[in-house]
Amino acid sequence: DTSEIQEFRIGILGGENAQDRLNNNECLRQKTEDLLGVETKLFAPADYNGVIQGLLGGTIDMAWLGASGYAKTYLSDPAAVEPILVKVNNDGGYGYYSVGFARKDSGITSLDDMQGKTFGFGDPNSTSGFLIPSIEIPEATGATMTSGDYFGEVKFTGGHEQTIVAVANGDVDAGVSWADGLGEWEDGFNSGALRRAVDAGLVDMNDLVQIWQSKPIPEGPVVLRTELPEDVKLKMTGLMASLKSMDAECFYGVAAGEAKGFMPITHDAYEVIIEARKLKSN
Amino acid sequence: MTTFDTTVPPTLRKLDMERLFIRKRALSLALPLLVLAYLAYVFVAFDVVGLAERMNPKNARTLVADSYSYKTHVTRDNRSGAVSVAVEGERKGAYPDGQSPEWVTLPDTSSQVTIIDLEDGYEVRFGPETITFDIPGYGTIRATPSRSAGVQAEFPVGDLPDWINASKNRLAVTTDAGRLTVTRNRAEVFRYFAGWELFFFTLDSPYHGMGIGELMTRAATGEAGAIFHDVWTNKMWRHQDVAWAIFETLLMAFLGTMGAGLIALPLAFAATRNFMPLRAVRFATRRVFDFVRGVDSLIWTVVLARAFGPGPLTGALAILVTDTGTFGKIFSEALENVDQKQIEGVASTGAKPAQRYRFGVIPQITPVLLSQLLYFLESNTRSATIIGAITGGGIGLLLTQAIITQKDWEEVAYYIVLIIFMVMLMDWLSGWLRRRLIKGEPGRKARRQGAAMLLP
Amino acid sequence: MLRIDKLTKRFGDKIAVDTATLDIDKPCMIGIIGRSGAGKSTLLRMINRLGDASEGRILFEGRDVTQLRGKEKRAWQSDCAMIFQQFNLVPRMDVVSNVLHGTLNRRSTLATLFNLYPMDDIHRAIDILDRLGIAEHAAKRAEALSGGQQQRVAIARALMQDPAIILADEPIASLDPMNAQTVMEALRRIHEEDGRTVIANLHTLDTARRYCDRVVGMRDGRIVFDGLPEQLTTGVAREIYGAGDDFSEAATSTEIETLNRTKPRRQPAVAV
Amino acid sequence: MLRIDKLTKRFGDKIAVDTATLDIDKPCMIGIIGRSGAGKSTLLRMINRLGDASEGRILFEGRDVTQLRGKEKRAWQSDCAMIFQQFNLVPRMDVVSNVLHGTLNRRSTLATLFNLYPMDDIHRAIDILDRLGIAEHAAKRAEALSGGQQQRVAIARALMQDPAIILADEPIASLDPMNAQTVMEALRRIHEEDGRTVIANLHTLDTARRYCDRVVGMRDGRIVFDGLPEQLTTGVAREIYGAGDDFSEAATSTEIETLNRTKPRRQPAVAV
Amino acid sequence: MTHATVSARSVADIQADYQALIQRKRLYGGVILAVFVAMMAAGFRIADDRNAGSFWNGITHVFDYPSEVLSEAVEKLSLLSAHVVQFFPALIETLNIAAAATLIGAIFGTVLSLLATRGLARWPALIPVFRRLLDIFRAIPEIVIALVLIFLLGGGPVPAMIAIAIHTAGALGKLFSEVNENASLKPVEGLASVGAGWAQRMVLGVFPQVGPNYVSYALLRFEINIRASAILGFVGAGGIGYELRNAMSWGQGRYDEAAAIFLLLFFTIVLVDQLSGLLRDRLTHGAKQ
Ligand SMILES: Nc1ncnc2c1ncn2[C@@H]1O[C@H](COP(=O)(O)OP(=O)(O)OP(=O)(O)O)[C@@H](O)[C@H]1O
Ligand SMILES: Nc1ncnc2c1ncn2[C@@H]1O[C@H](COP(=O)(O)OP(=O)(O)OP(=O)(O)O)[C@@H](O)[C@H]1O
Ligand SMILES: [Mg+2]
Ligand SMILES: [Mg+2]
Ligand SMILES: O=P([O-])([O-])[O-]
Repeated sequence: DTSEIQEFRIGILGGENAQDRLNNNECLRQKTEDLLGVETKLFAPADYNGVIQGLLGGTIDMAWLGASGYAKTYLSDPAAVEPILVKVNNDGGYGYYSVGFARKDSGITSLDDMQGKTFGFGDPNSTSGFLIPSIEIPEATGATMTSGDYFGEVKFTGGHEQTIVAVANGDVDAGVSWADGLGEWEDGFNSGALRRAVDAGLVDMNDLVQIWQSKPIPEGPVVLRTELPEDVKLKMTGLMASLKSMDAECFYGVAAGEAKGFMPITHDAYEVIIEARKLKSN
Repeated sequence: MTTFDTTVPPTLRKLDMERLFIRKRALSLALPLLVLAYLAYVFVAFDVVGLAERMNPKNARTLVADSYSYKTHVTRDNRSGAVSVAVEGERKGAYPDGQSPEWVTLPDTSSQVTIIDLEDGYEVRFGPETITFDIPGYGTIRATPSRSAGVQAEFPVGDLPDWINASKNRLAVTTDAGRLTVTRNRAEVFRYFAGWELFFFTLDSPYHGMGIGELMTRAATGEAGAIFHDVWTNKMWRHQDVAWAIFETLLMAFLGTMGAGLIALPLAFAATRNFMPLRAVRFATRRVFDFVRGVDSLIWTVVLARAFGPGPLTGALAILVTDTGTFGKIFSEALENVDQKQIEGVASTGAKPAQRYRFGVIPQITPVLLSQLLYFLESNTRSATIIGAITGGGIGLLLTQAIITQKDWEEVAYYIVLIIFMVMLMDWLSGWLRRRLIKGEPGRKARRQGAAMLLP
Repeated sequence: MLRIDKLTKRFGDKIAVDTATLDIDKPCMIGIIGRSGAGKSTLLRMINRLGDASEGRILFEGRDVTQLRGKEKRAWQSDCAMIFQQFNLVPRMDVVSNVLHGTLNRRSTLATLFNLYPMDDIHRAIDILDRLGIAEHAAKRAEALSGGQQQRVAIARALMQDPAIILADEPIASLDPMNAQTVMEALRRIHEEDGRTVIANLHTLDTARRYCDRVVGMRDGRIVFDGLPEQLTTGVAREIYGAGDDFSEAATSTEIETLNRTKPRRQPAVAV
Repeated sequence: MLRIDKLTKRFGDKIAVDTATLDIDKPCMIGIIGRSGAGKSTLLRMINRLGDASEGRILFEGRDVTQLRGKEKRAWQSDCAMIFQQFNLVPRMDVVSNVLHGTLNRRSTLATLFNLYPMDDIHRAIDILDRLGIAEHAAKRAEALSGGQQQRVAIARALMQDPAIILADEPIASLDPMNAQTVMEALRRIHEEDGRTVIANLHTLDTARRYCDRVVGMRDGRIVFDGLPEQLTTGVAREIYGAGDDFSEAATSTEIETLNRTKPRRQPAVAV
Repeated sequence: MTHATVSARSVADIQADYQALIQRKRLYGGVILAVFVAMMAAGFRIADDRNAGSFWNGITHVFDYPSEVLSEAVEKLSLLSAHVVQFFPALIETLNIAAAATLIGAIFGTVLSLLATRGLARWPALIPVFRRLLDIFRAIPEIVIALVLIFLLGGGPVPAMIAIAIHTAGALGKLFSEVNENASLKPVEGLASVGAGWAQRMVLGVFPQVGPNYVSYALLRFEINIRASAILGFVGAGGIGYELRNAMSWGQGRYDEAAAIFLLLFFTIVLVDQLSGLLRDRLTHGAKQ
């Protein structure tokens, strides 16, 4: 019974303007409140870690994590959360890509040109902004990501947006961010951080070139705190799964763009990412 | 002049002074040189030259221009041919279907062309196939997007000026009157206007575009609530959320500072030589103060976020923990400086220990206590802004997110102005309270000595 | 009434008061004289129990005061008021509150912590202030008063305690002659009108002679003289002060009459 | 040489100096007397251009000094040294540096900021200090000196300026009689030996009479007397000081002889 | 005891007046206390309510995070020294940011404070302007300037340095101008009388008086700025804060790094704090003599 919980707290990952995130998810909050009959709140911490800590500490009940973020939660406390759903794209897949890019006028066109240059990651807990490229790029270059080994310097810019600006400013010579891999380069793809930057007039894709692309990365799961009462979990799973059919506009906001909907997923889908993450720890 | 003669002859004395002055010169030259040398080292270590090269004047222009202006997007979806107009290109700033500002003429039954008048002779036309841009003094640019062939652009004869950026799939033209981007999928015009558009009412509000006079009349006739509601829930500027954010920031500062003061006061006694005879306790208390102070509120925020989750309480607790250390140190220093005479005077009447503290000690340290509390209240308003940016919430989170996502510089400007006002207001308030509460305060001199050295 | 019996006080090696013995059988006004470091303050502080005696006893009406602890010790302190050279008031509190501190021992701790004194006490405090001629300053902060006025506030606090004995440790040493006279006269009047015993440490011979019924001389911690003011000859004074033949009473005088004889000179401004 | 022409200074409503006119045609030593608030300091400060005149002119060798601005004003100040009652030295700096400040106007700003004074200047500073009998203190901090010595450092600084005029605003008011005499003698000697004009505000009649060639009396901002010391009768003094018949010169005297007649009294400790 | 200043008011009047006064005081005191308690209680409730976790649930878990970090750090104790060496350059960068910012801020603060002090100002009419300028410098949190500058200049130490320097100039400027106000004007006037220029009056007349206080405040500011510089690292300004955030953010698996960085930073702060405390003590002590 829901009488066990007094409120329901939804965490939203960083990356977009906090207020926009809250606005986009307001309809979900309303629906949850109606469904569960308890006060529902949205929390939008500044970075990925904020939401993850909330899930671990039991102060956040539901969130849509990235794959690496989920892996971190799982590794810290396997019993803390359970994945329930994943966003499925219009084409039926649930992947996206990490895309490496540089300024066109830098003359860099591929990773080969990056020797001795500065390379930028985003958030350490990002799958596309750090985890996957930090594994796949060494495979391509045959060297580690340690500063001075192949790249002159490797830094974290803090997030997808910061990476794009850092590349555009010449602060780093190349960086990685995420994209759905659909649509045109000059538009910054159909969705993703590059597209947002283009829409905001921050960068002109004519000035950038793609230098690398990862294999598909599994979209992160929507997770619920394990300790939630069963019926709350059921209700919330149902709500999220039927969100698109119930309210397409709300779904657009929650899923940050067009997609087919939220489909069930299990922990197994992320074993690879978890292994990858373990590899990156000391 | 009957001073006794000394045996030292003047020449010797002059030699002495010469030596003294050579030393003084060396000293007074050495210090500035040292500073200069250090700054030069830092200049090199921080690669200031490289930085100056990398500095992006375009960003500076964007930032400055954006902070006092907004842009209206006119967008054509090249696949469907649909044209939409939106302030800042955001959904919440979108003109309802079929409506547009007067400088945009939407296609209708008679013509298939969207005419965008950028004034001064600049004009963009979205035709059914081709997009044209008339630029006075340059000519007309024609661009035809197609899925197969990219964007085919024709320019007036001559070299391409640097404000045109054209490639196979994309054309971007930037002029003072406005900006045009054409890709295979979309054609988009940005036109800039000064001011913070939709600051009070969004387009969907019935009060949008109304003059002050009319608003006043309406407010007077019972619509004040509705008007306020429309401003308060403005989707574009979100005044309600901003007000809450400011309040949360102040709340963090207030709870944290006052809570720290309340906790630190009794603990401070345990850290003083004159009130705590046990050396070990004294030592331990002081180290605890040093520790919580040394860790800094920001790290406490991260640590406490696990237990308390994101939100203002976590921020307040982080401030509380750090400042307990700071206040503990300040208060214990103040306590060590108390005048023993007053305590003795009270004790000589047969007062009980609690009374001795109350009348012998507390009146002496209240000025230090209050003025430090109020100083920190102001400085913690600033800390709360930063803490909020990490997990807490409040105006700091709004600000950092707005900056990091680099979209709405006018919002950034708005938040910055609000923050500055908020801090200056707290500064003024704490100064006012200090003057009111600590009447006859012994003045700056006392504040400067001893404990008061820890001003933020 | 008050018997001090072989009272001794040591600070490490230093003997500040050395087997002092004194017997006071009826209320009187006693002046203790002696040069700086003679042990006068230490003696009074032991009587008030601000400092513990190393040896010896203080008996008040047969009860050994030196043995009191906690509540009883505080009750004794409230019975035996102390006035200090530097007034030892709480400067930031108003005059009446300072006087009311004299009742702290009798009133409930909690109430006093919140400054809640009975109205009767407040009225009595103002009556006492009036008696000392400073009622008009009742609402001022103590620090706003002149030295002489502050000392009278301290006396008022002492009177508020309604004590059997008033100890005064150089009550006029920080005061100018005019104020010194007012304060000494107040103490004398209190002794005469209320019949309280007053024991005052005094720096100067003539003050002691003028106001006291009995004079005690201390030197190096020992009581070397105990008698009537008239018995205090220049020879005796020389012995108390350990001075040579050049000793002149005027040097220790603060009496106005003495002073008026010399013309005050313009004080030079202090060089910065 | 120096002509002060209808010089007036207003502070708001208050007229501090009222159409003062004075003509000095040859180097001499002038004493200005008058009671407190008469406008003596204000007058000197206007001459040195530390304060601007409200009306009137100061002409030095035909040039209007009141109109000077910036560099020229500072050049004039360097030509017309000023000595203050409170010495106005930099207390934490050594004596020689203080004296060298007299050259600030002539030397480059940057050099002086880094203590780069020419060695010649340093030598000259010590010569001047020697002449004033305080060369032995050359390396001490100014604040470590006694008042009289500090004032002589101030005079040394003035001499270092090599000025045509020395203004002295109550140079001995902060000094004890012994030091006052030394300082006044130094000023007199400078006037006599170097032929510099010295204008000194003085508090006391006898000092003015004793050291000055000419005495100017001010009252309420106006110059009410201008004549030889001998003309300064008690009647005139009464008028200047606006005093009644009980006016006695001794009251303003700082001469040692006068003072020795009264015995200094022990100063009472300051009440805390 | 015939006192010359006995006023016409009777004791009864004085008692009545005082009674009224004390009642007013009790009322005010009670109201202020009640308001304060109410504000604290209401504030706590609102904060608790708007927080994700509640205070009473969280208080039992306060040590969860530290123990997680500690246990991993202890487990990988052998790596600690290597980490310390690895992150030492970042610490130096943080210290450099703080030191350079303090220096630059102090220089600007000094000039601004002189310009904003009555009696010393070069242009007395502009005093209010410089005072407001100081207020504004002080009011802008470092993070605001830093983030904007990171946008303009890219990440790295310089934006942080400039941001901290601006705030430092404001904060020190205000403190310095308070010191200046207490400085004696006599030496300044003395120098003015010899025809010294403004710079000479300030450097030779004012600095010797205010020097020790200035240095003392600047040292204090340096302590504060080390923290500020570490914090700005958190938002992308480089230095030890950047390393700490990355390690803490990654979480389990790199908590040993986080612990090492934390220790490095903590001991530096304590060390500088103690050293500057000693130095300041000596300075103010020396100044008193
Ligand atoms: N707390 C203390 N610790 C050590 N020695 C003390 C202490 N208090 C007093 N003494 C010493 O005891 C001796 C007597 O001091 P006491 O203050 O009683 O003298 P006094 O007669 O009151 O002198 P004064 O006129 O200076 O007040 C002095 O030598 C003093 O140095
Ligand atoms: N800065 C000022 N602002 C307002 N009034 C002033 C100022 N300086 C001086 N006065 C007034 O001008 C009058 C003359 O002052 P001045 O200092 O020149 O007198 P003085 O003869 O030097 O007196 P003293 O012997 O006290 O130094 C006095 O009434 C004084 O109050
Ligand atoms: Mg004593
Ligand atoms: Mg004067
Ligand atoms: O984890 P990401 O969503 O940033 O790839």
